[in-house]
Amino acid sequence: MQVNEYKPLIVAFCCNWCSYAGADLAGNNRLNYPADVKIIRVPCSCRVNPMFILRAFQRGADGVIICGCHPGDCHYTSGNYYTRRRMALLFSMLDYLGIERERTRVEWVSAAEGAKFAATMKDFAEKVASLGENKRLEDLRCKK
Amino acid sequence: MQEIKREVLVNKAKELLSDGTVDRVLGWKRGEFDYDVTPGVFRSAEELDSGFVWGDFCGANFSKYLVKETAKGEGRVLVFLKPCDTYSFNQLLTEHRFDREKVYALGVPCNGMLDISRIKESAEGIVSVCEEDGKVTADTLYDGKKTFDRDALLPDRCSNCKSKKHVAYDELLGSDGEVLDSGRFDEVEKLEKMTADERFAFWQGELSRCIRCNACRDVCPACTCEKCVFDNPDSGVENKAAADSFEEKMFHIIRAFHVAGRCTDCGECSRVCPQHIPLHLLNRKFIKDIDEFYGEYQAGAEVGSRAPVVNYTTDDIEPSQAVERGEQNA
Amino acid sequence: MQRIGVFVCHCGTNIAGTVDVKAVAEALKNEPGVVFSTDYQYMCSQSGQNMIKEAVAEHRLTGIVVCSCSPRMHEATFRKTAQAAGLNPYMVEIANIREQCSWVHKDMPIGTEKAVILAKAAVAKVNLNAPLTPGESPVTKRALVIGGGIAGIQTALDIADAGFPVDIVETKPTIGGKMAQLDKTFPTLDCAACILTPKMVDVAQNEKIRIFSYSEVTDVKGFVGNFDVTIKRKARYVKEDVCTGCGLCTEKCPQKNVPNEFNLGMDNRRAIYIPFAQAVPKVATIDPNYCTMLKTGKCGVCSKVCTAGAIDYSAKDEYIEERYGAIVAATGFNPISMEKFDEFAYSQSKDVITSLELERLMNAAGPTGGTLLRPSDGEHPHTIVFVQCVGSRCAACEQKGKEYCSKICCMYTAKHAMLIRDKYPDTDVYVFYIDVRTPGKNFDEFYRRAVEEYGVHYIKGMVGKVSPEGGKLKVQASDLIYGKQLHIDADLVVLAAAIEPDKSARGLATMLTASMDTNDFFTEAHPKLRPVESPTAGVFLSGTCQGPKDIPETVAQAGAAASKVIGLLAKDKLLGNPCVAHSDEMMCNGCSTCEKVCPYGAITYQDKEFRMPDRTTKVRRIAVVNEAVCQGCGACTVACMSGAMDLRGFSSKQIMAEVDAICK
Amino acid sequence: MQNKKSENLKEQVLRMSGVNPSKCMRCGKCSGTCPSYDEMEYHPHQFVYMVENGDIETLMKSDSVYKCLSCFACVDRCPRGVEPAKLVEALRLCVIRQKGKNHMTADDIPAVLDDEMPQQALVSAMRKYSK
Amino acid sequence: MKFSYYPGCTLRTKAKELDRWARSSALALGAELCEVEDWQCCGGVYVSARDEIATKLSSVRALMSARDKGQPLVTVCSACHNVIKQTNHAMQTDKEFADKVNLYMSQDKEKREPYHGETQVYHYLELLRDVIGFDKVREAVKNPLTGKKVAAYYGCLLLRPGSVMGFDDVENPRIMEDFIRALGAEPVIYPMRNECCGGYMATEDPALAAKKSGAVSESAAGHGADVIVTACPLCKYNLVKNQSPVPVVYFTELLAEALGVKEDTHAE
Repeated sequence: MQVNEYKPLIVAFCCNWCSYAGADLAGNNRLNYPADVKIIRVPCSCRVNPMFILRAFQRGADGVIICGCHPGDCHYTSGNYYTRRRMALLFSMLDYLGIERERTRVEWVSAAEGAKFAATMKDFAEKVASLGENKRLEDLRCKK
Repeated sequence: MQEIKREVLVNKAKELLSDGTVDRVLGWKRGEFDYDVTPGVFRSAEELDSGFVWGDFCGANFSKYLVKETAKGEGRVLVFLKPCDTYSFNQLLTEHRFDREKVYALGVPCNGMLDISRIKESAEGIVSVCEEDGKVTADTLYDGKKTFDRDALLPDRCSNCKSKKHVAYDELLGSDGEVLDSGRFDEVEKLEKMTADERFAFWQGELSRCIRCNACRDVCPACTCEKCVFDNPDSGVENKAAADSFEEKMFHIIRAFHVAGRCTDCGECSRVCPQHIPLHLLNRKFIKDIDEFYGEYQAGAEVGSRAPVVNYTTDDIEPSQAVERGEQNA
Repeated sequence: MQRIGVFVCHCGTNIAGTVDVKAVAEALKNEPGVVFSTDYQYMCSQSGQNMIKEAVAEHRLTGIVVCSCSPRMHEATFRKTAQAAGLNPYMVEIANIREQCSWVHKDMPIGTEKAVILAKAAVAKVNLNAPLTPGESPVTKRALVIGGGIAGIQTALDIADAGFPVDIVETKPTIGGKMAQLDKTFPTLDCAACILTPKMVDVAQNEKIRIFSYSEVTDVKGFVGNFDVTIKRKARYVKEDVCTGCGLCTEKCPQKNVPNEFNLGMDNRRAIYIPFAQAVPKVATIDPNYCTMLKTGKCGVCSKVCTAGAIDYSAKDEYIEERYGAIVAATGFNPISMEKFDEFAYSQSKDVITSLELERLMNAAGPTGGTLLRPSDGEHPHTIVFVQCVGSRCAACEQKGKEYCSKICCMYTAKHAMLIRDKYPDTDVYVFYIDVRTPGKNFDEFYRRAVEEYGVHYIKGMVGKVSPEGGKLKVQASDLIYGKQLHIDADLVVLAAAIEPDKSARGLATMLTASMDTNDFFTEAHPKLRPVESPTAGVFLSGTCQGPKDIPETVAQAGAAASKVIGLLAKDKLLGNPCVAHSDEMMCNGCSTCEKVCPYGAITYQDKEFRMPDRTTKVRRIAVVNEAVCQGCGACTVACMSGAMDLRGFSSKQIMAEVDAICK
Repeated sequence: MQNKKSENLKEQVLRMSGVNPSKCMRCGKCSGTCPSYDEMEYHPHQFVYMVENGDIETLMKSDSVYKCLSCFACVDRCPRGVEPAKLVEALRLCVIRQKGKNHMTADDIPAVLDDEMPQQALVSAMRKYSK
Repeated sequence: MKFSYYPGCTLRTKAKELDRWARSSALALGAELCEVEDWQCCGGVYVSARDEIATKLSSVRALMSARDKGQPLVTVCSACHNVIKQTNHAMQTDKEFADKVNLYMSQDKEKREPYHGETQVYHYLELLRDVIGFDKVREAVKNPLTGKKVAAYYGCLLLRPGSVMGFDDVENPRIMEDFIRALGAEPVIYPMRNECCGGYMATEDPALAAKKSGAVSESAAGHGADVIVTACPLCKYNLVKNQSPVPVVYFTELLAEALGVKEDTHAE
């Protein structure tokens, strides 16, 4: 009998200066994390438009994580502060609409934190996997 | 019944037209029925006499019309602003959407506008609506005369009015009120206290009725973009016909996010929705979160203020805490 | 429609070991826009690059996707290749299938599947790429060096030598830093002052160098080529240009009991002071925490004795603003506090000292005039115990010390032991070590000399406890080779305290938007290939602020940082990053929201006349991005609700295409 | 088979103690600290090293396991967070938990007792030396 | 304010002075110590092995009954404090251990909520420092011990393991010295104050215990102490037994003397 193990699809937006470099460091140190995580490079976490996140969900992503420099360490001084506000509001809104809150996350990962990057992705992928497929955003307008 | 009489407004408008202060008047114009009032431009005393309306169905917020109207010519436009309209007026000024010099703003007090759909629920074929001593009487073709408590006919935005105070005007007719301590977040809180499943079911029920007529967007004083992303083929989220269901689902979230920190909570979106979706509950969620996370902020309270979404402090709440806080509410 | 070539790199077995590279190349052939797809052993090699160039010509490619290592490694390489092949360099995208795929996944099918998806995302992006041309910006030909120790001094001298003006900002009243406090230097035993002070004088006399001593950087704005820096000049209550440095005031000042920080508090100075004889600038400074005049308004002795009239009690902090093309961080180090290691009784006995304190005790200008005497009773110590690695190499879970090796302690301890045995042969010197680390030219020879010629007792083991009893320091330690616990009655115990970055570095890093590691050392742009550059363009690193190092290494790095600065300042114009924001004027509302989030002030507004379809004209306010100032973070693109603002190279459509490709 | 047994013993000691001996950097500070050093055949740093090498039985045969004062000075002073005292404790338990291997029994008490000795001493000793 | 109080077995027998003056002094300072009903001996030492469950149940019972009363738990004896504090920490941090303990506890006749380390454990000295405050103690002193040179002997149990006990800086503690100052006496700082007295080695190897305790008392005497204070009956025993050159008393005796509660009882 074939068991089709459910694999979540996770989109990770990583800022070029800290988190993308942190992901590279995880690679340099050969720190494993699930292959379900696919990284998209952005110059700064503040480049991430809520539309990108919703788009990812709509196209079948099960989780979206945004990684940026630690607050105070943004390469552009303040970009991640805006990310923090925008995402706090957006995630709170998604929660308000009844979307599972574990599907979205913001994590601050510096260029030196390869281990944190790998651990974060592992943890996030596990949490998202435990939720199963993302149906709610898909179904929000389709009452069955 | 409104505190101030139609004649006062008409006379003031005539006076300003005749002394050349303004060359046109943006006001409420008579439609087919008593309750059918639309925004209109009046250029003469005659037009005012015949078409100008002031009463319980003059809910329309004219701020947004100023964007287009002021661009039409050099002369000044007279505009009537109810207290809640003045917030939108200021917000649009903050965003440089029209030239303040081209506007003469008359503040008018407001006792709350009626929601005709509440009368229509129990009365068909309304011919006329009149009011006396807090009672509203509708004369109908099929159900005869029907009488209602005025308070019961107020939409949520009026029963939970956030302010009777005008924050912008050149001249004030009648008396000014105060910023009120309204229970406008009660509904939001009720939703927050539900389980995630209940919230999902609630919003699925509401949003599935949306027919994407765009009325909410078209009336919204914060939606004044030269070109809306939903109309822009290059935006990636454009849609006319729902070939792809994405835009349909995301339209309201994105719209609410786009107006977050700019929405004055005027309630026009819910007023015009033909499907009666409580869209203001989306906007109010953002307003409530902004107030709680970053300190109280009222868009449009003053010109030039910096909205919390385009601001920050170094010790802001983390997104994970923002949703956890929701948990405590539940 | 683009004509895209896909090039999949094996990177030896680095990628090919976990990713079926041929399958990836094959899978990409059918992607929209792809007209050519291949794989190769080492794409970054000369022949790999030639392969790309040939493919561009043969298949008339308009875009290139390289599936290889991180773009942080070779994006620049492949952009140059594209340019050489006649393409716009920005028509290249990298799919990172090494660091973010083959190296983190073990299973070949899984790795291959992910690599294909990453490659498809890159193809989707290239399909929407447009040729970009970087803008230009001018370079302010002046450098700022923050920190006036040997690192800062050497960097400034080298930059000035190339003809560029340099400013040094130093928080202390004099430049010189830690090296000025050292007695001798290993492994040659030169006198530190003898080799440092001539350099200090060179700095003072160099017309290209300005010294802002007793000053701090309080704000940095701008970017490479044009940093706008605010420098706070703390009130020193002495007019720098008037004071002759005669030192009379420092002898007459009645406030005599001020701990002398130059001698690490082991003796006292006056409230008005010159830190040491060779200070540069040689100017007195009033310590406002101790000056009776400043505190109570009664005294004024220094003013009375100053014939030059340099004293100014009413001085205030001053702020100056200056523009620089490049900034060098040279903020240095400090020994860590011994507070959490009181098993060594540092707080309980004056005779337990740190190695830096020992330097002062052995220095002719130190509190004892160069004779090694016990701080407690001024007696000559006969038994001296050195404890290595105090606070270095500690596990993070202990939350006491530092995880790293402080690098310099083994050598300076050998130096101390040797000098003591040389000068006082009647002294027994014990060194408790975990490992003796001597990688460096003539280092191990030096250490061996200490053992073999000078008879220093090196004991493999660690001190467990130091107990001050009866005027002695009872040292309990293990000798792991002998297999004994030792009890030594010592007269002096010297702790090799770990070193840590200066506390000011953290705040400075934030101002410079330069990144730091978990220990607050500045991070380099590449640990091997760009060791003196910060990842932030125009910010360079000199000395121990980047990591523990000794004097020769510091000087070498200082010179390297200077050469990088010179390379930058030699340019008249800088090519900017073309991935900057731009606003579509047809869609812009002129609402000023984007301006509010721009950290660089790169957005301005103008009223522009538009011709309407009905031939009328309409004036609208629109945003204009100064492309030379924009750094391309993208904050404005999300703040803009109309979508008028977009980012070149990372446009909304491009990112959404990547999202779509990944989520397909 | 011998190897299997010592591997099991090592596994057991590590699990009971919660100590990871591979964190040790061989500085010897534990042995520099230990107040019972001179009484011990094997010293704290050797406990760590020998456990890491799986030489458990040698340690179990040694009287050293009874000499530790449980003063925890080695635990607090170890720069690497290794906690040698917990290893010694685990080894002692491995010994006394065997049948008939109590190091001290009630019969031993009268011989060591004096009038002033507090209960605490006896209770502690019994807990440390018997099951 | 009321506190649950765990005296421990030695305080009922050989160390009555430690207990008695603790209670009466606390009362004088406005803290009521309510003895935990049916407390059982803590076992004297904490066995650090993670699979050692049964020997820690008595501590958990005391912690539970304080929790059920909603009171912090106060200890005086160093050994009891060490065992109870370490047990509490294990209940907080080692889930597997806590689950096993709670499984055992569910067999008790009296049914109680599972325990996860909710109780705040204070040593009597911590109570003085953190709850009552040494300033209050200083105000309450009637007979300041002026001129008396007092050497605080911490031993191991109050301090270590430092990360669990959180009592004070392990290598350079000051709580007892601050206590001594509050009583008007002069603390003597000496290096052996946090070294082991030999502890239970008094039974196994009395010679070793003699060596260790001798080093402590000599160090204190060498630094000019008139008297040594301790919180541990076993420390006191070892020091006295091995010919301490200076007298050894419990810190509560000194406290009672300074507060004047000793005279009051004599007067009775």
